[in-house]
Amino acid sequence: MTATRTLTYREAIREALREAMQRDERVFLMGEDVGRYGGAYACSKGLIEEFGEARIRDTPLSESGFTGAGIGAALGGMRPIVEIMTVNFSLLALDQIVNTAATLRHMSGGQFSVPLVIRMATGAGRQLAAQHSHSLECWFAHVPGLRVVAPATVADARGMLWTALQDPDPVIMFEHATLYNDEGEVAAEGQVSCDLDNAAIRRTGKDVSLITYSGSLKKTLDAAQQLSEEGVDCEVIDLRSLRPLDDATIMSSVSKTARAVIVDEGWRSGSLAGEISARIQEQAFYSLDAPVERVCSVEVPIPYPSHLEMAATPQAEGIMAAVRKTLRK
Amino acid sequence: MTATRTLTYREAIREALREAMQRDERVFLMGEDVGRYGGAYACSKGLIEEFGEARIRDTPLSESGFTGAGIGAALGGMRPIVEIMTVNFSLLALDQIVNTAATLRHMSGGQFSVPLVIRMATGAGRQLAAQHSHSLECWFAHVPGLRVVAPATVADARGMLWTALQDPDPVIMFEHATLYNDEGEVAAEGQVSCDLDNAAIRRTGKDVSLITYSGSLKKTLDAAQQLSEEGVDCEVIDLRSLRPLDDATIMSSVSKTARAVIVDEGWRSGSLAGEISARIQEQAFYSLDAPVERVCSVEVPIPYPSHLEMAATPQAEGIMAAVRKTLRK
Amino acid sequence: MATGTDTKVHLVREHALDLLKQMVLIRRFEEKSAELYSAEKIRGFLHLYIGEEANAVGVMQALGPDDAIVATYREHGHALARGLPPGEIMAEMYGKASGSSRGRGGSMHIFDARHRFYGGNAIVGGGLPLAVGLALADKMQDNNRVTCCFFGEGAAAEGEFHESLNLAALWNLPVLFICENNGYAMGTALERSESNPDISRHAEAYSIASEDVDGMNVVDVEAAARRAVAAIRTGNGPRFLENKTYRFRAHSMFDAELYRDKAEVEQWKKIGPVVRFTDWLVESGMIRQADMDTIEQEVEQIIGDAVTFAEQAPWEPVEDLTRDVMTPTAQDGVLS
Amino acid sequence: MATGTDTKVHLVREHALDLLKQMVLIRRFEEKSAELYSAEKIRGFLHLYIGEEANAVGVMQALGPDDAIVATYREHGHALARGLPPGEIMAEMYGKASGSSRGRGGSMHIFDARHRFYGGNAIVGGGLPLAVGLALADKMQDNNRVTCCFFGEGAAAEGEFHESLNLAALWNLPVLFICENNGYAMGTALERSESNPDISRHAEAYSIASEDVDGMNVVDVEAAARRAVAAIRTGNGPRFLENKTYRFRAHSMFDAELYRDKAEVEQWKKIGPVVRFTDWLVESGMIRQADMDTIEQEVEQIIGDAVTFAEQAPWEPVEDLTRDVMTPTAQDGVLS
Ligand SMILES: Cc1ncc(C[n+]2csc(CCOP(=O)(O)OP(=O)(O)O)c2C)c(N)n1
Ligand SMILES: Cc1ncc(C[n+]2csc(CCOP(=O)(O)OP(=O)(O)O)c2C)c(N)n1
Ligand SMILES: [Mg+2]
Ligand SMILES: [Mg+2]
Repeated sequence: MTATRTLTYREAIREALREAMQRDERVFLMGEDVGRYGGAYACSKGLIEEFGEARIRDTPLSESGFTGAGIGAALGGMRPIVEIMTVNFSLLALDQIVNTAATLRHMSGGQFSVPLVIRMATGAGRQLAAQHSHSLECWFAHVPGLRVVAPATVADARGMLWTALQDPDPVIMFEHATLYNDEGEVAAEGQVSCDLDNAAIRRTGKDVSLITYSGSLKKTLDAAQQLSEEGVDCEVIDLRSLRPLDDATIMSSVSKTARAVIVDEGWRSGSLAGEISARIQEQAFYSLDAPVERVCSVEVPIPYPSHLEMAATPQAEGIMAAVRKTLRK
Repeated sequence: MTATRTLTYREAIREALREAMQRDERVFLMGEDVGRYGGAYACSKGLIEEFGEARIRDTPLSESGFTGAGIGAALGGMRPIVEIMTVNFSLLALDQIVNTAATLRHMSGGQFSVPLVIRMATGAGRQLAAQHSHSLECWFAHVPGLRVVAPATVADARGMLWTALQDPDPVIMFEHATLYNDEGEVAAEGQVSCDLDNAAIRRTGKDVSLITYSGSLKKTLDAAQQLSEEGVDCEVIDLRSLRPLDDATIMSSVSKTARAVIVDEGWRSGSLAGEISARIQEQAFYSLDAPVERVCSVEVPIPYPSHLEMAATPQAEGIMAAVRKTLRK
Repeated sequence: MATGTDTKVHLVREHALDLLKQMVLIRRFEEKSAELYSAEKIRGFLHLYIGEEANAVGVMQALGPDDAIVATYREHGHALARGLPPGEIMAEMYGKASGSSRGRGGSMHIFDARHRFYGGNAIVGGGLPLAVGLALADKMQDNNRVTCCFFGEGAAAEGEFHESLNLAALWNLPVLFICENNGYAMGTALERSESNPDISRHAEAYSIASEDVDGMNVVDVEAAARRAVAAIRTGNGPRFLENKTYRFRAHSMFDAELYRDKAEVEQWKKIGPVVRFTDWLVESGMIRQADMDTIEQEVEQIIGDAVTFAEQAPWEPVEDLTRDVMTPTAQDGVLS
Repeated sequence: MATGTDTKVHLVREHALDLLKQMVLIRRFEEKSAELYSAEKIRGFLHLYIGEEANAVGVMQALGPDDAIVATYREHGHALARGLPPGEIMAEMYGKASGSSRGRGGSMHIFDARHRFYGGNAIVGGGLPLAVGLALADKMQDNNRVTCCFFGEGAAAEGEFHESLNLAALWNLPVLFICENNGYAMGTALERSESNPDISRHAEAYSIASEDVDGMNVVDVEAAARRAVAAIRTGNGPRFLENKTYRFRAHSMFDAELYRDKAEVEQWKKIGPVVRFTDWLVESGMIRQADMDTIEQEVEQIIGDAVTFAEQAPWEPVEDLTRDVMTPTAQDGVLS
């Protein structure tokens, strides 16, 4: 048993950033307001004082430009961490991410890799309305050449960055904006990196497999807890890596429970949940006792008022209802 | 029986453009090289002479700018047709499409609709390599507020544009670049528009339902033809509308055949095929005799050489293999 | 609202009082909004316009009811100056169904078709292409209308800014670009985001005539806007105004303001648009303290009514969650 | 390759012959490519550089082996001038495994790590941010290296162009921007895509020193490039060259050239970079017809060998389809 500490998700990200900067001088952070402002979500607060403005680099509002510059800097021998303030603004940088970062190695016949980490906040839940509440993880998870991760816990927020920086290819890291204030346990100093390859079973159970990631993990664990009081024993899987997906962990759970519910904040049509549902029935069809259920966001641009935003996005009640449905309860 | 004519897909698009311009003076075409050059795929060849440069409007290389201008012009009372040369370049316009066109009506509480049609060529098959061969229809089909169509036949190419122009909301129309030279029958003059709502059964059969769209329809019909010689009777569904999806047609076919294979040129992970597979098992789980199969593109940026490009994208052989698999043959 | 046909500012007492009252209305409305944010009546992001009032008020004088406005997430002031009902703006910030946008948009997405107010855009630079398109539609339909697009200096670094200026100039479109240069984009000072902080240089590179304006002086702003709008109406294409102004409050309610020191803020407050204009009017004898008191009373009344309206407005029922995603068409049994 | 340290052009006979030979090599290589395209040995898109040879050849003289190049889909000429093996370039266009990019990229995506040749980008404007990043890496690592970015005038309308110029100037990065202004973007003449066709005005708006260059004159190009590179190496940030040039052939093999008349093309051909330089060298007595014949023979030999190499090169086995999507890492049993 190693000693642990309690940090907020925000502190974990900041600690991970600081450590990466200290361990590898090729690492630098670049993005809008990461420096003087301290980061839109205060993740890099204080770092510019410690590392200077060359390595904690404030950029103009030029998402395509500085994301592309991150790709070029990676080619040039650096280990850039590009922070795109939120996934909503990444729409302005998709050309560079998809047409350049994801294709360069292949187009060059393996001559050039792009060791770049792109961090961005994602998701709804803060009443920021239609242009500031997207969950487009599924778009990125669709693209060969990219690796996509989503730390849902403070420990993963603390550990994933360093591992991502060791990856020779572009890694997109999604941080759900509702997680930053959450507290959690992390390993003591020194033990920092964690694998990016495997999904994590956050709760073991035998009746139904609940598969989720990022900001929806809390709600899913909450639902599982309430269901346990009804005598329903749920297993909760946190995907952690969205590309590639850890099929093995998913399938072994589903072949045990014979039932699955996928919880995904993305809009239902074309969601990552759809991909996972398809894979489950491709790989575990004959062990399924009920159709795989999906709990996703309603197909509406996220509305501003709290009651409508809550109704538009997955909540514990909806998850519980879906579980009962798979159990025909 | 109405009289028909034979046109190429390109001619059908051009005729539809011309007719729309003639019928409604609010309609205009805007995009890169649509005028003097005649369109990258020659779809608008000759139209600038007929309608002048104000209505056949050449734009600078500014995908985000002129797509946004199309949205504004739609708000201002026009009926713009924006041509983005190919889906590959639409990555530069996604902010305007997703953050503005798709959200405006909702964000304004229903005050402003965006009657805009955006046409773009899509797909691989012409040895244009990794940056010019994307099939990202699934991305657009994920976004509430958009309507997405993909004419796979000459008749649909001829008829869909006018219907799309009647739609009060943004319609994204995908034209697979390998279709432009294909010939097909269209209704005689006068009978032009066609619905955008329903999938079409291009071939009826009782053994397996093959579900596809756009450039993959040809290959799928080809596979179905060859399979029929083996005594396998396939039904082929052309989705036509990718958002919304016509679940009714899909499910009634699958509940008849009990087997489904989805053919989609998109990369497999996070493909539209995944969504359809998920829906089938959600809505027709108990009538399935075998797992739903997907034939998609291999997860690699599309390589330039023909033999590798062919291997990376769906072909008749692969479709036939998937069908046999669902039949355990 | 001024008809916008006149190209000169006639600073008669009535007009002076009107300008002053509009600026005070915005100032008090924003202060009340901050208060209601702390009270958790208003949620999400809230970007206050305090310190920049002269820009929206001055520019709107030059526009007529047929002209269009495109603004940003910092748009309450523009909405008020454009004449949108304060109660509906407040109800929008409450997220109520009686809000300007049925409460769907909130503070960042105030829209009003009756006033040709096209929002309320929360993507920096995102409104510029839209404005270009509105102007293109007017040009193609021979409407002699102007589309006025407000944005911050931070937007000048975005590609969409450049693509839009080029299109507007290339096609000779009736767009009035108003760069509200308040010196900072969140925490980033202009000198740290533009290799050449003189934004109007870019307008000139597109052959767009531009003018630098004292954005803290409502009369200067009105005069410059009237000149620009008059020029645009002659059909000679877009104009560009760079209004030097300052934001007295934090960028949003989440901003710790680590990037600027209080002294700088205090300096600017000394030349604040309200205090400066008031002093000047009083000194010039055009108004008296009593006039100020009347304005404050009237404004207090308006804002009080707005808050009451918002408080009493209904919530959109959850059953209506998916309304206004797509436009109802005839076959849905509703006319589009 | 020139070391790029010298800032003057020394037009001694050897250098003149070298410049001429490089331009002729590109010219003949492109002619052969067109031929092989008709023979369906080369597929997909093919964009020829014929008429623009002086630009790549002239600029490369100013660059050293440590400097980096970023080019577009019209990059065969740049690849040849940079010294990439012609056989590998040709094999790439054949799609063979011995091609510069293992045949994965084709004509539009020629890459070569040994020559710091970063492609081969088929997204107009897409290479500029990449070049900015390469230069940023050099600056952060104190490498005294230059990144040279070639692009067409059509790219100037793209937002990425503006964001990149601003970043390079703001951060004082060693980037040499070369705008190859051949007057057309596919079928769109510059006057129809830029409200102000003087592209260098934009560079100036970012406070980037720029120079207009006769892109049909290889000596002028070399001289301007040497001046610019020398300035960049002193650490004073980016430079911008606008090279006026012309494309003699269609945009690609699909282009019907409806947008320009033959007369215009013929006019430009009269001042073609090869014919003009040759005549001048002959008149000045620096070379003789015999030299030209030798060059043509050597070039024919080189191209012949390149085609043979490409013809004999192997195809990538289909089993290797998914290689080079992700980088093999230690745990894959391969060293990264
Ligand atoms: C494309 C985009 N990038 C980033 C943001 C986050 N953001 C919101 S406001 C803002 C600063 C904008 O500054 P400026 O344009 O000067 O307007 P101001 O807030 O000063 O009025 C930023 C970076 C955004 N909304 N959109
Ligand atoms: C972003 C983007 N939009 C459109 C295209 C299609 N396209 C390819 S080349 C080209 C013209 C580019 O002209 P220019 O930049 O002047 O370069 P040139 O071809 O003249 O060398 C266009 C429009 C593209 N490749 N990328
Ligand atoms: Mg600002
Ligand atoms: Mg050109």
